[in-house]
Amino acid sequence: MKLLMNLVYILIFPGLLFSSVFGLWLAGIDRKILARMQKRVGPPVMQPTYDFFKLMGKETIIPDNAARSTFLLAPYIGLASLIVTVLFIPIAGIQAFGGVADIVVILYLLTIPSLAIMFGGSASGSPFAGVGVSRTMVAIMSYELPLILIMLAVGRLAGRGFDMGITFSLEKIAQYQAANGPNLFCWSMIPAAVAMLFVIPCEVGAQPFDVGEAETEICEGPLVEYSGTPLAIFKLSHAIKMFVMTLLFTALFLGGISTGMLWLDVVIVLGICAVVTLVCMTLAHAITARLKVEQMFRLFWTVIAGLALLSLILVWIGI
Amino acid sequence: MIQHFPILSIMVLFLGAFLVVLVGRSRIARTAVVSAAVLTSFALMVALIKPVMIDGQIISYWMGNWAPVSGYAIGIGIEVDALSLFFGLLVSLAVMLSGFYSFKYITQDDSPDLFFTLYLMLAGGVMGIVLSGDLFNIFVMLEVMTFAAVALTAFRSWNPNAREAAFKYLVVGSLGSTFVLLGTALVYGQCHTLNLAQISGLLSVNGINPTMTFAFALLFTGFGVKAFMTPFHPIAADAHAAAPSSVSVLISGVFTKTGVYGIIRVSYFLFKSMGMSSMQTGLVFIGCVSMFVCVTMALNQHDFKRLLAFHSISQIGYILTSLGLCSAIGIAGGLYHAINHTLFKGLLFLTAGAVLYATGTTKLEKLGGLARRMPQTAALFMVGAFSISGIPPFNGFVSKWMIYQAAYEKAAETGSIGYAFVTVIAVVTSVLTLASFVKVGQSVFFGELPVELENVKETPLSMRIPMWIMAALCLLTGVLPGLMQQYIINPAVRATLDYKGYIDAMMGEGYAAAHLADTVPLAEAKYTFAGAWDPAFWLVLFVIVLLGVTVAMMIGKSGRGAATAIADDKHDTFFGGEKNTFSQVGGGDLFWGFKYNFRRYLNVMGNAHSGVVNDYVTWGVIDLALIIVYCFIFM
Amino acid sequence: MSLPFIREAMTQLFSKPSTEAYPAEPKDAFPNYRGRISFDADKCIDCGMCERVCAGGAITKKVEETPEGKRITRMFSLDSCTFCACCADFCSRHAITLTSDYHMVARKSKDLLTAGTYVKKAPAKPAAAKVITPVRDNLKPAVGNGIVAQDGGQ
Amino acid sequence: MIKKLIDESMAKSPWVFHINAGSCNGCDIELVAVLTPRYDAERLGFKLAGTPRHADIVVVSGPVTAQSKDRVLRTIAQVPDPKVIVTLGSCPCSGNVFKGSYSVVGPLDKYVPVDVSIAGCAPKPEAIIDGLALAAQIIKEKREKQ
Repeated sequence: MKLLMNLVYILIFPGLLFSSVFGLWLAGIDRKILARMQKRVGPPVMQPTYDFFKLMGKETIIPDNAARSTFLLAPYIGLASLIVTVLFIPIAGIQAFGGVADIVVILYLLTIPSLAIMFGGSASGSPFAGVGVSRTMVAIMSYELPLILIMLAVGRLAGRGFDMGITFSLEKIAQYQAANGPNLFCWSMIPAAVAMLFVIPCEVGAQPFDVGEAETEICEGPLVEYSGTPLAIFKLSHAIKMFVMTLLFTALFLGGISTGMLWLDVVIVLGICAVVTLVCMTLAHAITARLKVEQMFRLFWTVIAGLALLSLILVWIGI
Repeated sequence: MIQHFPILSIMVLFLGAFLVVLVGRSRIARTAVVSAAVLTSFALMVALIKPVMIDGQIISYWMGNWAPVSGYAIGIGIEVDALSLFFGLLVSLAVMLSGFYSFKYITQDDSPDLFFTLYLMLAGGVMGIVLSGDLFNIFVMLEVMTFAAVALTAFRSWNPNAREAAFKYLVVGSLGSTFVLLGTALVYGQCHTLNLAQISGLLSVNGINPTMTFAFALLFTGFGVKAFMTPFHPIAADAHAAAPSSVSVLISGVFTKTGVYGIIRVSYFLFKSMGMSSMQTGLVFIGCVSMFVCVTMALNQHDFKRLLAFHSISQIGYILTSLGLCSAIGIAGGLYHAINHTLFKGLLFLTAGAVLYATGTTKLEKLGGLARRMPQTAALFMVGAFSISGIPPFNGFVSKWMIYQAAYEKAAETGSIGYAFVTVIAVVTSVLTLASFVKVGQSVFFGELPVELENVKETPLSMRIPMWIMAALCLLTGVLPGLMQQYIINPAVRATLDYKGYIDAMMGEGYAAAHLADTVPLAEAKYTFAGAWDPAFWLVLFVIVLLGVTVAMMIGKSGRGAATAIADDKHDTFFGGEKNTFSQVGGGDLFWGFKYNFRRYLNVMGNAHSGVVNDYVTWGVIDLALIIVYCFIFM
Repeated sequence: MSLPFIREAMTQLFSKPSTEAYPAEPKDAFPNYRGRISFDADKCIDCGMCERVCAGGAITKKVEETPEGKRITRMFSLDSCTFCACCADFCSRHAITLTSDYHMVARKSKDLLTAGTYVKKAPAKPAAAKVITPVRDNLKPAVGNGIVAQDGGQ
Repeated sequence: MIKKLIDESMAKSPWVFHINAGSCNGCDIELVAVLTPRYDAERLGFKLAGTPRHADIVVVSGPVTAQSKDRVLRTIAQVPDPKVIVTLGSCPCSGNVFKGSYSVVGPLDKYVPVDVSIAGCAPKPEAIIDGLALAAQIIKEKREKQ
């Protein structure tokens, strides 16, 4: 029975099917609202789904310079680890794979999709992909420092609540927020939330920080040699990563909202995810241009890490 | 009968060394002798697991049966408790696998029989350090190990770098050995004995007087040199780059562990100084500095093996940090990381050796696209790269997870935010490690194949078998942490923390009780590890990947079938429309954003690693002076 | 720090997009847009000015002899026309006009060809074929056939 | 069922890759104008792709000059099937006013089967939208033929 529940979790609800459908829908909303902000009609909300199925129908060309097996296998490993990450984040109480230390697991599971893109790109043997790999790696390096600071701050806040020092488990964080209000509203966590809003587009690779896959400069970076199904899987994992990161934001800062029915909670959480996407990714995409690589790195390691550090210190002092 | 196993496992290796000199000319005889010696040593260690680890029995063996007379230990004692056996297993495993690897690897060089003599001397020395219960015996084995390693570093004497690296290693290595010798002399003057158990008993009775603080500083720094702590790490980089790869496996995988073993024995068991929080912060500080400095240096390297060398020191920084935390989970994390490090670092050095064997160079600029000619070596490299950067299915992840949790629990427990920064530095270092292995992956195995490497062949089978064994072990220790801890890590942690059994086994019953009545154990020996890692979890990942691949194959049509079809435009790399001329992005021109922001820091560090041996020695002496002053202030 | 364009983005989000729903409602070009060429065949007198003046060499002529005169087909291949309307200006008979139809999308190249054919009858020959004696051999002053004016004989 | 869904979505998300074979940039800025808010081709699913590997529709503008010929042909060869080639403006169809010059090597359909040609010396954005919509339909036909 437990295995059956796990399979349902994996394949249906928070797992493969639901997160791809909702991820693609979220990407559609993102592109539509972005267009509306530029006073144009914009594509139908189903557009990313059409893109996905169109790419499935295209021919997959494997260039001669490519290391064949890594080139073909990379997208699936990226997708698999993204799905596993979704299982770790509690959506309104439903958590497929709880554990004592979810945050560290999520931190590392989030690097695998970008690692899959990088190894896939470098396996394709194209010079554009080489530059794309280097830039994607600098993007990972830049958002990792603020992300760990934010997670330590939230872990410390929730841990102090349960007087066990710290906690890395998202379940406890959700219980803490259910007990005394979402984290976002206690003001020592405001800087961490703002820092997280910057980390999300950088991790997903959305416009202001998509130095890795800049289609104008280095022709889609690591994805330059991909076509057909592997490219479809990469675009799908890009959409799901949007969903995962916003879900992580809600779990860390807006968790513990529990109305009566379970499905109402789920709808509320998904609504919050959509709003967070609009705020941090679509708005940022509409009003700013792409940063240079070292500007982005300096911005993240000074301003954003400073914000997260501020909230860590505040939590540590006990506010 | 089993108390003869430890001394046998050391003697077999030395015996093998001498036999190889006699019979080494013919290849078959040499291979037989070496594999026999190495296999028996490993088998003896495995045979000891049952009694020592599971039943908790501690084996003590007096050389020449000179048992202690009226409470004073005269003879040399060989003592094996869970901690020594843990390191013994680690050492003999690495020696065995690296030995099998070097049978074929060394045929490219001249006089392989001399190589194996030195190799077995080195292996015997290392086993001696780990198993002996006598302080001076540890020093003797230390000397045997260092000189064998220096000779092996200079094995390829036609290469000027090798000679220079060996000279530097000799100078700084003997500097460390003199520190250990001075410390031993002082301890002997104070306690009139060289047996570890008795010293620990006497020290805890008469307390720590200034000479003992001085002795502690000397011993600590001496073993620090062997573990290539921060100020001593440049020599390791030169030694690894120049030594044959199977020896670099031993230098990075095994020597550094003897240094760590020495530090554990000295600070936890002999002087019991880890109880004081000042000592803990000192070790954690050294660990963090060496962690961050070496990883940023590694990002700048242009040579595959030098990069790996800097990484092995940064991983040692991880181990030292977690040992410095002095909590049960900290020590467990450190020891777990030690065994993981030996496995994945060994694997990475063997892949570097395979690349050197196949192409003749390890310069990152000259290599590229090797994955198409050497697919298995590329796969092995990726297993190693994923494990060292802590990617979940592999073993690096579990031990790093334990270290983060230990650091952050320590922060919460002591309430000082400093330890929270330790976790942050550890995570940032792990990302920088990932970055440098993406750099190596891109510039050596992926990207475009230069024309001169066109007819590179896959590494021979006899070299690939040990690599596959190590890769399998990397995965196993990553997926089954519960098993690993229960049988190997926890006994070692218990042995580190309450050592009364060790003293009783050595000096007879009741000795420990009489001497150690007042000391409180440093930390309780049980800990709740953060959620066992249930293997059902990997069923999840495997099902999804399988599902994804089948769906894709069903719908998508895959492109070119045979890889050997004629190169036409369709399958040429997109080069902006041009014919794809050779343009490999790799080596120095990666991570421009990071290097630009850190340029001042990297320039300073670049100049500091000047390569001049007197700079390194001055650093070493300054570092010793600092540690002595630190110990006198806080001890 | 000033967030650039955030006000415009917000206001535009809630205002009507300025996209023209082109495929739905047709949109005709502005008044004298130089679009597809229309050729009124019977006005053409085959003077050839348009061919000579066309920069892109888009105008070609095909002539076939027929009993009642030359059947001339003048072809305007739009895919090599720059729509500069010089042919329309130089055509003395205003046979060529450029309409404002800009939907010039074709799957096969022959769709982009505007052609017009007409028969150019030879000019009406005078009633009787009169033999004109060459002036050279009858040196009499030519009087009376209406050619020499009153002042003849200077 | 999935096969029908894929055929259906072939026409709904055609990605465009633009090659400039020596054009005077009149047609290039018209093509980019199609993506501006006023004409907004994205509502029909069009998106400029960065590399030929991601493209379905290849839009070629400019008379194929000698220098650019083999580069254009190589890039077109690198586009995965089912692909559609669209000539934008009169130049690629016939060489327009540059016909006969020493450096123009003639219309595109001498080398590559052209599916849709949009005439106009700088065709109107609406005409380009028509052409691209027609090209999207052709992709669907090619996909069904496979």
